[in-house]
Amino acid sequence: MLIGLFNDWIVVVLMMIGLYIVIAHGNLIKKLIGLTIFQTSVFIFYISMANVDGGTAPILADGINQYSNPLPHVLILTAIVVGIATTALGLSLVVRIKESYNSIEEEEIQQQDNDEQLSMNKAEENP
Amino acid sequence: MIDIVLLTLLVVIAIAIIRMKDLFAAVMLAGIYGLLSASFFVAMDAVDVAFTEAAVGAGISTLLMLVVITMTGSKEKPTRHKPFSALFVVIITGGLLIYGTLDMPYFGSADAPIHNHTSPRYIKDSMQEIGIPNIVTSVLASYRAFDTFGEVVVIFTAGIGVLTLLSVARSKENDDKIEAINDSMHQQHLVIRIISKMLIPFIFLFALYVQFHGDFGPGGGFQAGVIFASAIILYTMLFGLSTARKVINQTFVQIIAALGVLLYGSVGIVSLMNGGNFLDYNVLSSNPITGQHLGILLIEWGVGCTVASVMVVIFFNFAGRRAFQQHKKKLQDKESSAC
Amino acid sequence: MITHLPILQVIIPLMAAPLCLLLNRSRLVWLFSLLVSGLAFTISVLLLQQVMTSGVISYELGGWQAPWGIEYRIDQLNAFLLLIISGISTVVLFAAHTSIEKEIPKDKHTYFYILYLLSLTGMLGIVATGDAFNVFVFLEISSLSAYALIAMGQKRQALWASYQYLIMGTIGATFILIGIGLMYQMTGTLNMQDLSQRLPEVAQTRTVFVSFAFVIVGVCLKLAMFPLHLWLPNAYAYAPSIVTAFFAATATKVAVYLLIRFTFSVFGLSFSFTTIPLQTLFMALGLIGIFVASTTAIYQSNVKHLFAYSSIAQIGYMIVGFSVSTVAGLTATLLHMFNHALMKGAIFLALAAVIYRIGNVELKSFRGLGRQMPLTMAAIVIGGLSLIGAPLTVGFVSKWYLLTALVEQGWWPIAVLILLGSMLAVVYVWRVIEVAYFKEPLQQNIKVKEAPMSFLIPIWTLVIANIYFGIDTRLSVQVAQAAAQSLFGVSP
Amino acid sequence: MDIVITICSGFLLLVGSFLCISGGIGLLRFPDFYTRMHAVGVTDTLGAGMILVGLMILSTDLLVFAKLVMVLLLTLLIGPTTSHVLAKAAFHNGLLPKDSNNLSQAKEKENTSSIL
Repeated sequence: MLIGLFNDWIVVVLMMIGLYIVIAHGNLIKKLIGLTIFQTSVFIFYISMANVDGGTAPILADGINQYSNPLPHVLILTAIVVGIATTALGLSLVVRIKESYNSIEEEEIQQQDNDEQLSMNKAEENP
Repeated sequence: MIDIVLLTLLVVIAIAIIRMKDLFAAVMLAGIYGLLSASFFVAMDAVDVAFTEAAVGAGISTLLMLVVITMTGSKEKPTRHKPFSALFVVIITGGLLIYGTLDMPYFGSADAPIHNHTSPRYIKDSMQEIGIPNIVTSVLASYRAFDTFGEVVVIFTAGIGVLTLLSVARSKENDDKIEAINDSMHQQHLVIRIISKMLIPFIFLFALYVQFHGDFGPGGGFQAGVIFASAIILYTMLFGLSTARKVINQTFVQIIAALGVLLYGSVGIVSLMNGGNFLDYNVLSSNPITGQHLGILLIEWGVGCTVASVMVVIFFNFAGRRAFQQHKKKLQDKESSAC
Repeated sequence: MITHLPILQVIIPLMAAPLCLLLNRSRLVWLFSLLVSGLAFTISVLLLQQVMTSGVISYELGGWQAPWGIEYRIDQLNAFLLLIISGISTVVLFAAHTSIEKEIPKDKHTYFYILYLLSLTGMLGIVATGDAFNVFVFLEISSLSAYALIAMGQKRQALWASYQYLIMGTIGATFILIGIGLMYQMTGTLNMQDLSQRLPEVAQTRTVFVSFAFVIVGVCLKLAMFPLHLWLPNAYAYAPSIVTAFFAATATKVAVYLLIRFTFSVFGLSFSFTTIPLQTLFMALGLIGIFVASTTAIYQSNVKHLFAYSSIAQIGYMIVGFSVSTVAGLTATLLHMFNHALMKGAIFLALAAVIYRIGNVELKSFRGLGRQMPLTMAAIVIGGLSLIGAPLTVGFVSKWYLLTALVEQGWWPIAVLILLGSMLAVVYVWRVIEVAYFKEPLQQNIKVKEAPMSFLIPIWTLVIANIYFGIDTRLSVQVAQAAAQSLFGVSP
Repeated sequence: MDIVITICSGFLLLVGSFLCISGGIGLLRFPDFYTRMHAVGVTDTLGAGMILVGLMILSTDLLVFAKLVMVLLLTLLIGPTTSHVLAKAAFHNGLLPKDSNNLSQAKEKENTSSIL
């Protein structure tokens, strides 16, 4: 069991490191890095389940009859593209946030929003 | 054995990323993470995926992050609150996943359900049904062509999204100024400019090779598109955005992106017209195998067009925003000094 | 062409999106998108008709047989959802041209329509497909376009809300991806129909349990179910008004659909509700969601925020109906999806009209609007009554069905709680009405005129639908009931 | 004949691997950025080159051979260029070699290097 599932366990650890970075870090770019790691680890998980002992790459050739499962490869090709699309969009949001808040730290942005809200409420109380 | 070594290295890198306060280093490590996972994919026989991950995870995404860091600054501030809640969520999720792995088929075992239900048909019959040796391409471009269509649309969406967020109206004057800075940098970049000029044609050639060789070996429209775009991006980085925009009109690139999606869809529409289902290539020609070949060729071409042009558009807009910010800052500095 | 309707439903808006980029003239693109959306609506009507008369439609993409290729599978539930989405999209789009003129810079108009169409495509694709991985792909199309659309809002908070949504949404989607991966590993298939046949064999394994947990958590993140709702209020409040109207009426419905599809069809009723205490958990979360969100709504000073929290509360009602897990309960949920789309569509469109005229939707600027914009405010009032569940509106119908379902099970206390939750809705709706009708108008609001026709027509279309389907419930109830029965495997 | 080929390629592969490893050790042990880069840049180009040549000798397929030649040419072109760019970027951003006590001397060097 140890050998059979060892890979999967490491992959779980990798996923969780990614997820941890996303949740625990306040820097917006760091969060996106964490997201990339999280997604990449899921890709690793998919690809390792496609593997067959003694198999080769799924490109048909004479004299080979054991191939890895091609379907997860296809799924992950799609997922990688989705991943880069998300990263690109997230990064462009970060650029705009930096322009308008002059910060890329979650706490500072939240603080600015709260301050704005407070000053608006105050203006409401004494018109 | 090699897979365990690679996985361990990945864990080391991931932990290093957590601890790294310098974003530049974190981004580079993330790039290395991408490259190492690509190596892992090779070890797992997933050559197509490895190719893509190397181009995307280690290439484009690192590049985009680096561009963004030049705009946002590269120091991460320490968070004040203690990350216990995050740790809690992560431990619960991870524990659940570990619990779930306990009943999973063992790594590499050939009698796991995934190797015995749908995939045997892909492996055994794809040669008769589609007629190309690369099974991944067969599945990607024919059996599950609609997923790939979705993928192209995702990348198109991202391109449009970046355009809405970052595009700035260009002014002639602005361009000229940037160009002036650009020329002054010429001497500094002399060596690398010459080398890149030599290389860029070969990169294009390689992209075309990957595009059309995807039926027989690893490769295909997506990888080719990324490589094609990377050549243009390299040119842009070395010769400046305004020069690159003179060579490649951005509106034109956007139209190519749209046309790529349309080409893919049109193949489907044509098969509807010919009496088949959507994306059924068999009806594209009198001989089903020829039809499959034709269909796959066309849609891969569509994928390549869209991916390459969207990547270029994304990079142009990031770089354009950067130039715009610098320009604005200069104007502000001038104003304040005038006061 | 009639056999190709399922794919045309998705492919027409999809292909239209890149075409918009080629047209690139604001007015032209708007007309074109409207036409496309209308066409999608027509197709969904035809599909619903076809499904109601001749049963499930299966469409094999690329001509490949189901577990190997991707299959589109339209049953009553899908057709119903397709109708809601494309219908609301068309109505909302009607007002888009006027609304975005004020809210979005001119050079971004084309991008707006492209993203809108892509978002529509994504939602239609999620609903129409019968393949688990294809769900993920289309989910990402709709999410990515949603992030970009929300970020188009005027205030800088829109960017921050969009970023938060992006993070949460991607985590959710990745969770779904993990869940699908585990499912695939245990069964070797991605087709939902095939999964539902092969999952029972391995239902006892821990892996399947975990895959279920991941899919559900992922979907609930997208659904903004309490306590995973934190991204929703800001995303709705700061998005351009048209986008809010569209998403509030459709996006959460798609997520509820996914929840129903995965629990009922893929994992199967006996697994979802017997093996796992999902019923109790969801019932509790749904009820807490109703109360917490409704109470928070009462204290909002921004009307868009207020109704965004109300949306979370309404999701609570759908979850409660869902977790009754009887035909009657599910019918109530489906009805409420339909009705909620009508009322929130009307309310948020009316708010878009208010923004068009006075520039913001702070509660204090509503003073006296009842006289200034009588038709718009009347729409908000009727929509609000519908939210509360007043008789003669659609809200009453779905609440009625929900209560009947609860009473049928003998769950009186929960029925009482639901009624109490509706009382909270009275409070927050009353706050808006009070300010609008019983306060002196602000100085700067005196010259405000009624909203233009391009707003009033879609708003009142939805309002009239609110009343019509509140009185003549035959159509909606019949379809919802048929869908619920087919999910339970009961023949009507 | 076969044995000669095997021995030759084995020898080349070994030397190549040794060079790569020594590059790695240099990266860890050398005192500052420039010497480290030197270790990696020089040994890697040669190390990778040796390995590639070793593989070329082994290859029986002409296509594989041609591909390896391409890879070799690219490494020979790109390796030195990247080292050059890296060193230049470091120097440009004010990173000085560890032993350069004389700042003015270094500045002078910068002026001359920008002409290169």
